[in-house]
Formats: sequence, structure tokens, C-alpha cells
Amino acid sequence: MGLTDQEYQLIVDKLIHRLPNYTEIGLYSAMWSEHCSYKNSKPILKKFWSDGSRVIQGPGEGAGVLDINDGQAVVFKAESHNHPSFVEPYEGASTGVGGIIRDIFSMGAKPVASLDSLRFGEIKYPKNQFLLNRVVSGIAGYGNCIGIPTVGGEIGFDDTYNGNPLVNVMCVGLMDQSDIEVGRSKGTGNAIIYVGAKTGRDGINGATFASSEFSEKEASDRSAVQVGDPFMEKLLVDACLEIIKNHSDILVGIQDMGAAGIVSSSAEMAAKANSGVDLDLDLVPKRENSMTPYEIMLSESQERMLLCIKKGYEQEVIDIFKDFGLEAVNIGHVNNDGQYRLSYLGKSVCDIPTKSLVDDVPEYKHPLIRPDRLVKKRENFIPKISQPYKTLSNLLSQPTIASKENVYRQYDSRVQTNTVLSPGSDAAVVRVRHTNKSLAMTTDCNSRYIYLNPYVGGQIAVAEAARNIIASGGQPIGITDCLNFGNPDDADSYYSMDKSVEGMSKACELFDTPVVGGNVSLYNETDSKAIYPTPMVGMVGLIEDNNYITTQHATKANQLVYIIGE
Amino acid sequence: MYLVKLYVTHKPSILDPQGEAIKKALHNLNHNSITSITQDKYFEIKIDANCKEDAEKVVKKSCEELLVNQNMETSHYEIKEV
Amino acid sequence: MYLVKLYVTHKPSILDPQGEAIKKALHNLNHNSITSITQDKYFEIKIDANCKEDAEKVVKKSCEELLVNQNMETSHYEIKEV
Amino acid sequence: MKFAVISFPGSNCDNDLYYAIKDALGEQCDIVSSKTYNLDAYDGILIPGGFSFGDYLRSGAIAKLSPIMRAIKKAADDGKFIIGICNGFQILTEANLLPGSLIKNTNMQFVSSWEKVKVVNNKTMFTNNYKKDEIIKIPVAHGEGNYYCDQSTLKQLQENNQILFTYQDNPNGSVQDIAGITNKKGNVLGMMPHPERAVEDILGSKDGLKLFKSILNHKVRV
Ligand SMILES: Nc1ncnc2c1ncn2[C@@H]1O[C@H](COP(=O)(O)OP(=O)(O)O)[C@@H](O)[C@H]1O
Repeated sequence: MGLTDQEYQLIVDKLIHRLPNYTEIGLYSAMWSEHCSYKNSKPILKKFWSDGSRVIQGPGEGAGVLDINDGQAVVFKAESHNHPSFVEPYEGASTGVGGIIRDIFSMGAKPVASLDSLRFGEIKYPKNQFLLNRVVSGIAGYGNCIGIPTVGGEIGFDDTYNGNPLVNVMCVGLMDQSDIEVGRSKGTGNAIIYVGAKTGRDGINGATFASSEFSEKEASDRSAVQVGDPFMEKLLVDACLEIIKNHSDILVGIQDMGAAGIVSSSAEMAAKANSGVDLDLDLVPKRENSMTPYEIMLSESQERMLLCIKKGYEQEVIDIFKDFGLEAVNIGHVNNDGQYRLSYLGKSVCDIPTKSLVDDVPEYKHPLIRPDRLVKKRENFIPKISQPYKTLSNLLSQPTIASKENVYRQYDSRVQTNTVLSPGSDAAVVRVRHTNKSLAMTTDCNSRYIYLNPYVGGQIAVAEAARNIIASGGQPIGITDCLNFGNPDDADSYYSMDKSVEGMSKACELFDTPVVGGNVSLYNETDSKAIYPTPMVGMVGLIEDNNYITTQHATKANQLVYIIGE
Repeated sequence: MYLVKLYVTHKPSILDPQGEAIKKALHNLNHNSITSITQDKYFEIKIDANCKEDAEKVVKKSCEELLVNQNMETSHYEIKEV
Repeated sequence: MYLVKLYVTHKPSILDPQGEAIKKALHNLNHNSITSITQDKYFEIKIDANCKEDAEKVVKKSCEELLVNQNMETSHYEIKEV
Repeated sequence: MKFAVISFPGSNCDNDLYYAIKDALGEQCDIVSSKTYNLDAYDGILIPGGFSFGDYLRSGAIAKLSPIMRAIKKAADDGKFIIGICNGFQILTEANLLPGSLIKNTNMQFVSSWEKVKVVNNKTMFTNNYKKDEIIKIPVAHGEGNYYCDQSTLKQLQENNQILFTYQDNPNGSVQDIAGITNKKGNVLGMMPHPERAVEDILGSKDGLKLFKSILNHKVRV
């Protein structure tokens, strides 16, 4: 599967001292993938500056949390869904929205806004038009239905994204600091509760399909595409927030089932609390018959959450969910020996140290080699402009620069009736109801600058976001990011990631905007041609007085125009 | 002129939240004998072609290019001259 | 067990913006021989009934109560034992 | 005055309406679950926007089977006022409390925008606070807001002055630019634009508030 020979040997010799069975190898290979473990990017991510007086929760949990005064906090994070959106743009984009929303409410926050950041190849190709249309309808389809306003975002077009579009989404939530939740499973005997959609074969990678015994005909009839159900997610948000707000005494921990579904959520929750879990896979609600333990554990079916509940209160929680029209099931409990144990059809199918799945992943530091293209000195390019009017109108009609109204017109940007500035201005502004303050938010990244100079480009991305926040009347307070890069084994990609992160981090320190969360998406390339390095910045600002809110537009005739800066 | 009746249906392993919601609503109306229900798409297409083969070509290409999402759906059709 | 194939279609007098949009898109793909296209709903319903009459009753009631919007749609079905 | 906002599974503008009534209008308001059977305690009923039951099958179709619908029909018969906004409008047409249907927007896309809406009839319990033909600024956000009815229904709507609101720049393809209609008796209103999203200056418009104020006005006068 995804493990290297050395990794396999490490597991056999050092971690479990025997040969793993099929299911166990599957779990390791998923949990040790870059997507779940960050084994290639961790050394770089450590460089991010994450301090600052407002930080309540930095990187490491579902989402970052910042103090916004009055006992309130803002919770936000961005996530990429690039590959799924290329394969199936509508569902890929919409399940990306669903996933990031779960990260926010599992921290205890009410999601109040989302934003996107999109990259496609040049729009003149029908394939890219198709991708754009379907991605945008997918984001709209999910966000509009669930009732979270999509208030802003950005789109860029460039040929480097032809075989590899980027779909990043960011969600922002609001909560009382006293409601903060963490993904922990602790307390021997406490119950592990599964709630939400049934588990199907969604998102289990093609390799398993090939290796299991389907005939060709069946294979063409099957599909591992994940389909989103925003209606189910709406019920989940409402029900989980009800439990977090009004039943926090019996709730020990809560986390969404994201990549690598049940295994990643249950193992991470236990590992963080130094405990283990026993799960009975027969009890997991399934959509299809005859799923293997491997498939059940790795399924990426959407709209599922895992809760750890105090022993003896299982029924109470199940009843609350039932009231909201959701099926919740007690699938296991926390143990005190730290083992990760699974049983299926009455037999043990996995018995390994929980920590070995989560904490014993090797980290890979790649050599930093400055690519030739950055070493060579290049002549400054000075454009010759003979017909300024024509050049200007040509520029303005570039898809990357032209109005994006066709896109954001499809997003319900005003539901929840807090949107003060909707798409079309610099940053979006969402007021905090019953206070005189607002949140400003924006997503930005100019990947061409980063390609040309990763360090300075990284700084520019943060600075652009900060300008957008400030121009809307806000004080920047923190960022999340999505690091979209090519293969980390490729020196150019790795170097660009390292240096742009250093640049971003430096800028963040200067702006006092700690990095409190983010997401890494590597291997963005086709035919070994990588995308431009694209570390998207999602920034949040605090507007302490609603009178400061400023729009981008001229509001009256005869207003004066100033240029500030160099 | 040819009339094509085209059915575009979900692949069986794909999540069908709509079918589930409809089933639940029908059960709430006490139609408990309904054990499963799927909702899919049905197209009637009129094609002005010289022969059946030409018409079929148009249908197949239309399915590929627009009407069927190959990732998630399968299709079949019936065709007759009208 | 009975299998019902139920077709719920627009009344012919009712505007069908979806069909129009699809036709336009197909013409843009140069399938100009398509003179008309309608998209409607196709349900497959499995009913655990003692006899065909009972199953038909369930279908008819389900249509009346939920599956068909009488203002805009009509329906027909085929039923067989499976 | 006491308003009920009905919350169906999947409703997502229920809180917005609640705040509009409570904070902007300053009247009493409860959010009432669609699973309940009784609305006797309320003077009027608001059915919010959203995607009740995911809008599966047809928007509003599954919601119309909810227990609360009987109470809503009774309230309509009793002459209480009922407003369905967006998905609420779709539910009311599905339940046959209002004529016609809301079908997909002609361009097949969801549309979210500010619209200029004309108050065509200001002699109703919902519009007496507006001037005749006043143009108000109010947002829409829907994928299926294209109002459709047959010719004879349209004629009835016109003859009975049941059309209250029309769009200046039709965003969805509705017949005769229709944005909002009432039933024949005039106590049930359905509209696609969201008045509850236009009740404070900070949200960009206060034009929606006058609709709710009209109802208070009406009560005072009768
Ligand atoms: N994908 C998108 N989704 C939502 N809003 C968008 C999107 N792309 C652009 N916008 C909105 O359009 C406006 C202009 O965006 P952009 O062209 O990126 O401007 P700028 O470079 O000034 O940030 C912003 O308000 C932004 O939020």
C-alpha cells in the first residue's frame, strides 16, 4: 500500500514486534500517509510563528482559536480538496466545504462564514470552464443548503493549474471561550459514539478496489466518489452544538471523521489523551454489505462525527441525536492499556499500540537545494507600453483580474443576517451579533510571486491579506493557510515550500498575526509538471467598532482619491 | 425522427441521500411496505437523424459529454423511429 | 416483492427550463440534430406486498401524497413481481 | 403581538427571522418545531427560508407532510396571517395554501443578489406601510424561485390584486416578474425575496422592516 520498506520494517521490528495483518498494514499506511501524518512537511511547519497574546488554540487541533475580547473567540481553518475536485468537481468541492465546517463546529463554535480560494488552468479551455462551473456549484450547493454564508474568496487562472486545479475552502466560526472542545478520548470505560451518515465504500482508494475480488463489470458499476449531504450536516451541526452547549458535563471529546475516517479520528483522539480504544466494527452503521474491516476503517463517507461520552450517559446522547433525526451508535470504549483494538464478526482484527499509529511516524527532512532558476540572475522585465488605454482594458479583461460576480452571485452570502460586506469588496465583514464588533476575513495568494521568489512571495501573500483586512477597517489578528505544492521529493517544490513558509512566518510576526492552523496539500502535479507553489493565506481581522467598517467602493461623487505607500 | 428514452441512474455504491429522505417520508406516511426507493433521471430526446445508427451516435456522445457523470452514474436507453 | 418503475413527468403545458437549458448546451456541443429534450424523474420502488393490487394502491397513494405535484406533473408506472 | 417562526429540519433562516422580529421589530417571537401540532398561542406564523429536508424530491414537498402543517392550515382558515419566505413560499405552494409553483431559475443557477422590488399593491395587511409602486431594496437567494402558474391562475391573481411584489430586473424567470403573492383571502403571503435580511442599516437596507411593521399597523387599525 503506501508504506515504504523501511517504514514496514520499523513497524515490525520496533513497534509491534511481529508481522502486521492486512488490516493493520492498511491502518498504518493510511495514518502514516502525508495527508494524515505530515511526515514530509512537519519540519517546515515547525517554522511557523504561532505565538501572540490572542492565541487560545494554535496548530494541532481541528482548528485554531483566537481571543476576540468579551469572552468570545473566533475559530477558523482552511483545507484543500484539490484532487477530489479534479476527479469529480461538484462533489469534490462540496465535500471540501462539508469537511472544513465539521472542523469548526467540533471545536465548539458556530460556523458563521466560509471563503474559498480557487485556481484553474486558463479559462479558454472547455475543460477548465467545466471544472470552474462545477466547483463553484459544488461550493454553492453545500454552503447555501447548510446555511453558512460564503462571503468571499479569490480565483486565479494560469496554465500551471491545467492538470491540477486548486480548491481550498476556509470556514470561520464564533464561540464563547467557555465552550471550547478538544478531540480527546480519555477515561477508561467511557463510550465512543458514532453519529451521522452510514459508512460506505466512499473514498477508499482505487488500489483496494483493484485488489479485491470485483469482476470488471462490477468495477465499472462501482464508484468510490464521496457524495456530500448538506442536509445531514445541518442536522449534525445543530445537534453537536446542542450537546456542546447544554450537555458539556457528559461530553469528553468530539472530532470529525475526515481523511482516513474512523481510524484517524479514533486513534488521534485516544493518542492525544494517552489512552487506547476498543471498537466493535459490527456496530458501525454500514451502507453496503460485506465491507472488510479495512474498508470500514478507511472509508471517507462524509457527515460523520465521533464523540467520547462519559460512561453511563450513552443513551442520553443517543436520544438527543435521535431528536434531531440522527442515528448515533455506541461502537466501543476507551481502555487503559493504550492499545488500539478492533473486532469484527466476533474476531480480533487489529491490536496495536495506539500511539504507534499517530506519534511514531518517521519524519522526513529533505535537503534544501536552491533550484537553478532562482540562482540565475535575471534581467528586470520592463514592459513597453505604447497604448496605455488598450493595455489597461486588456488587463482588466483578464479572467484573473475581471469581476468575479458570476461566481459569487451563486453563493448565498447573507444568510444568518450578519454579513456587512459581502463578496465584491476587499475583505468580507461579518458582524458579531449583539456586540458592536465585526470580523473581517480574506483569502489571498499570488503564486507567481512565490514562484519567482519564495521568501519574498510568502511575505507578500501575508501582506496582501493584511492590506485587505485593514482596508476594510480591521486589525489583522491571525492566519490559517493551505500549503499547495508539488512533490516534496522534488527539490524545487521542497525548497519553495520551505522558503515561502519562512517568508510567511516572518511577515506574520511583523503583523502580529500568528499562524493558528492550516493544511498541507503536496503532490500537486501532472506528468511531473508541478503547479506554481501556492501557499494560500486565510486571514481574520477584528473590527472593534462597527463604525470603522470601510468598503472598497466609492460611495459618493467628488470623493478624493489618494495613493499611500511607495 | 427518432425518439430516445434515456435513463441515467446512480451507480449502486454511490450515496443517495435523496432516496433515503424520500423513503423516510413515505414511511412516515405509513407506507412501510416500501423497502427501497431510488430517484433518477429520465430523458426523452427527439433526434432528427437519417438512420438509427446516426441517432445512437448522437445519444452516446451526448451522454459522454454532458448527460451522464461517468464517475457516479450509468445509463441505458431505448430508441425507436417515430 | 414488487418492483415499480414510476415516471413523473412535466405536464406538457408546463414550461421546462431545465430541458431548454440542456438542449441549448447540447446544441453548443454541435448536436444540432436534437430537436427536443425533456428531463424528468424516474423512480424505482420496491414494495413488499401480498398482491399486485396492494402494491398498486401503495404506489397510487404515494404519488398523490408526495411523489407527484399535481399542479405540474403527471405520472405513469409499470409494475412487476420480482 | 406574538409571532411563531416554524423550524423544519433543514430550515436555515429561522434564526434570522427570529432576530428580525425580536430585535428589529421588537415584538414577541418563538421558534416552533415543525413536529408540534398547535399554534393557537400565536397571532401569526412565519415560515422561513432554507432547505427543508434538503429540498429533496421537490423543494417544500417533504416539509408539507410535517405535523405542523395542519395547524398552519387551521391558522390560515382562521384568518391569521402567514408569511412564507423563500423555502417557506415553496412549502406554501406545495401545501396548496398558495397557487402556482416555484421552479428552477431559468439560467439553472442559484442567484444571490440585491434586487429592486416594486410594491404593486400597498393596500394589504403586509404592505400598508409602503407607498404604492415604491421600489424597495431587498436580497434574494434561491435556486428555485421561478414563479410559474397557468394563465387562468395568473388572471385570477391579477384580478384579485394578489400580486404584491414584482422584480424590476427579473433574476429567475418568474412569470410577470412576480416576486410575492397572497392567497385570495389576503392573509397568506409567499415571497422569494428575504425581508428579514433587510431590517438594519448595517445589513445594507431596512426596506424589509416595513413589511413587518405593516402587520402591526393592520392590527392596530382593525
Ligand atoms: N471564488 C470566490 N468566491 C467568493 N468571492 C470571490 C471569489 N473570487 C473573488 N471573490 C470576491 O470578489 C472580490 C474581488 O476579488 P479579487 O478579484 O480577488 O480582488 P482583490 O485582488 O482586490 O482581492 C472580493 O470581494 C472577493 O471576495
